[in-house]
Amino acid sequence: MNVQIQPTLDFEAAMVAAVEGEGLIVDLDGYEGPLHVLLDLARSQKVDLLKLSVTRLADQYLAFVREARRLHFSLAADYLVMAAWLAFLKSRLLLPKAERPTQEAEAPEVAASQLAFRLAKLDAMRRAAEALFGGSVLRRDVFPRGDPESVTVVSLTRIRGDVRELMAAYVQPRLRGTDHSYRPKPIESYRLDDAREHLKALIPGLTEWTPLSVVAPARRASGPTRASYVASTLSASLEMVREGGLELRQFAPLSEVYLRAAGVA
Amino acid sequence: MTAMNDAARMIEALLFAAAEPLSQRDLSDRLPDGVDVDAELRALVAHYDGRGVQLVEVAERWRFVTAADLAFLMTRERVEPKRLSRAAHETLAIIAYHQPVTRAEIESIRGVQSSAGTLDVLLELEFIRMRGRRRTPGRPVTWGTTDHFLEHFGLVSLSDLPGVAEMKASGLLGLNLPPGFDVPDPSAAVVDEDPLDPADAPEFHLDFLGDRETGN
Amino acid sequence: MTAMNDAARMIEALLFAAAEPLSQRDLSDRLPDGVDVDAELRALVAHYDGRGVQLVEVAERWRFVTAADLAFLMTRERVEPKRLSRAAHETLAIIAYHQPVTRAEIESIRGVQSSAGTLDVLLELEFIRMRGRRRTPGRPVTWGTTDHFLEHFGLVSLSDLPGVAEMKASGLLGLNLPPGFDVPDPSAAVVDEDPLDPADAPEFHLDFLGDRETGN
Repeated sequence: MNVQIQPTLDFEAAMVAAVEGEGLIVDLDGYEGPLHVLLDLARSQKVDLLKLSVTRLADQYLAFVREARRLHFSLAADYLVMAAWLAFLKSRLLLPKAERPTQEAEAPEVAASQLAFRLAKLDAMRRAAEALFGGSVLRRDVFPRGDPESVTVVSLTRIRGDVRELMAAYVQPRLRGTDHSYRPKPIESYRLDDAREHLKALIPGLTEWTPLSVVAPARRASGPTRASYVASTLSASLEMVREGGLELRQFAPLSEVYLRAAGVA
Repeated sequence: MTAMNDAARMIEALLFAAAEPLSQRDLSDRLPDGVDVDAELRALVAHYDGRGVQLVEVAERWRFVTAADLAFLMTRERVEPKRLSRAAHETLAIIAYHQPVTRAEIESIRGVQSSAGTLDVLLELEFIRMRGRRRTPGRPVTWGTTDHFLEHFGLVSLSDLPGVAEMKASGLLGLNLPPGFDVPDPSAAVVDEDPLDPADAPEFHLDFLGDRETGN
Repeated sequence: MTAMNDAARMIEALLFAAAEPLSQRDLSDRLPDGVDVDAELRALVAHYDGRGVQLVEVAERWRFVTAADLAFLMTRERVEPKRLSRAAHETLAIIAYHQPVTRAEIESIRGVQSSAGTLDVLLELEFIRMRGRRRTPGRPVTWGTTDHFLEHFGLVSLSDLPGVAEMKASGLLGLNLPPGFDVPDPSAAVVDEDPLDPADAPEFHLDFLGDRETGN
């Protein structure tokens, strides 16, 4: 195994790089995805995000991904896809322009400004969130009346208009209806007592080894299943073996069970 | 603007936000040192004298109360419900999805008899309306939603109501749906309905009450 | 003593007694006919300016709250807010500034797939709600903020969101690169994109009045 991917060594290497001021501190856990990494990198350029150098950003990101990959061998695919796209975009931005714009791909400058736009937008949203949570938040910065009058005056004009609640209100009765109509039939089984009575009556005639399937009562038009007849008869027979009235034998697992009255020579 | 010193502002805010009346001791514990709580309270009482809110002392504790002569304002009963009851919510949802739908159909979907009050509440809120009459024996009245309903729920049209896919995506429906479970498209064309004719309107109350008695 | 007319006293008392913000309609429903509620509210705002308690408008309703600079006193009343993840912060901001917005659009702005939990947390806090469906293939559900959101963050309406006018003017709130967007290289080829259709643009003020959320 390559010694380089040992965590301690990597940690040292990262520290050295950081101290030398050339390394990136790569902490993937701090980022949700490639766009968030790009935004942080773009902010470090300290220019209007819309006028940002995409080629420089691409270099920074590729360096980040290289480092991240060294530390986290299983770097998420979306980071790598973004790296590949940026490398491609950078190469196209650096290439001399074609005489006529080709149709198959959008102009690299447009792709670059799209990226700048997305970063500016994400940045704006992050700042907006900060502004929102930095404003007058109820019960953190401003406080309502702590002890409203016992006869509270409540707003008349507020009724929830929430589609999700409406949906939930629709689903509940629909599913409730189906619950009501589901009535599983209780399974009828051959009672052990009945099986015992049945066997008792048969024992005097069981002078030869007789298969269980023959001894068990036949199924009727309604009532217990055949499996229930066989199972209950077997259970009852085991009990009667214990009591000494019956003998059982089976030649192999899962093969037919034979019954015979006890004491037959 | 009424000029006010910091200590008075603090006392005003503390008394306003407190969940129970505060004593002078409570106040001075929460205020910076050196505040003459007693003097500030007197000044505040004077400030609020004659206003809609009064600062009063009860059992050596201080609190704001509304002026006694305005008590009549506070006793006003509320007419409209703030939150729809579960029955009303379900009925509204069923009408929205199944419209035009008769009262008997609503009841059969809900599995319980609707009280006349439920439809009344929805009518009063202008969420539902009579749409027409079903072409079946008895010609029962059919119900549908109003434009106000759409507006209120932020829907552009009835076809914007979320369907089965969204119900599943939001976790409201499990994956093993009962056989035959479907959600109707309320924007689909309707065939078996007659428009309301003007003569229907006065009968409305009759239909409504009659429905209740014959509902099963 | 501050001389005060009856209407102002009543409004002051009603707002003081109320457990939640009251709209102008709530107030005028409870007041004698002919009261200029708007003018009285402005006068009250001015009266309370600089005091420990302030009259503010949130979600187009009125409430008294303590002055923000006195928050340090309210140690007992403070409710420690639930720590929201950065993902939740960003998602809430995106929904607030772009509503109505679909989940796919939120994801495309953030560049990552949202975990279902993020929307759930915001729903549970009653900051967001489903608004309807986008008229695009698949008719995805759209999200918007609630009145409770406005109340929580002390905003009068969505147009009061910090920086919203500037963002809108600079095209930052569109979902696509705005036409005429500053492309770094002026010699670049023609933008391969349709201009924004007005129907595509997020509709900020759409149906705000219809939304009557219950704040708790």
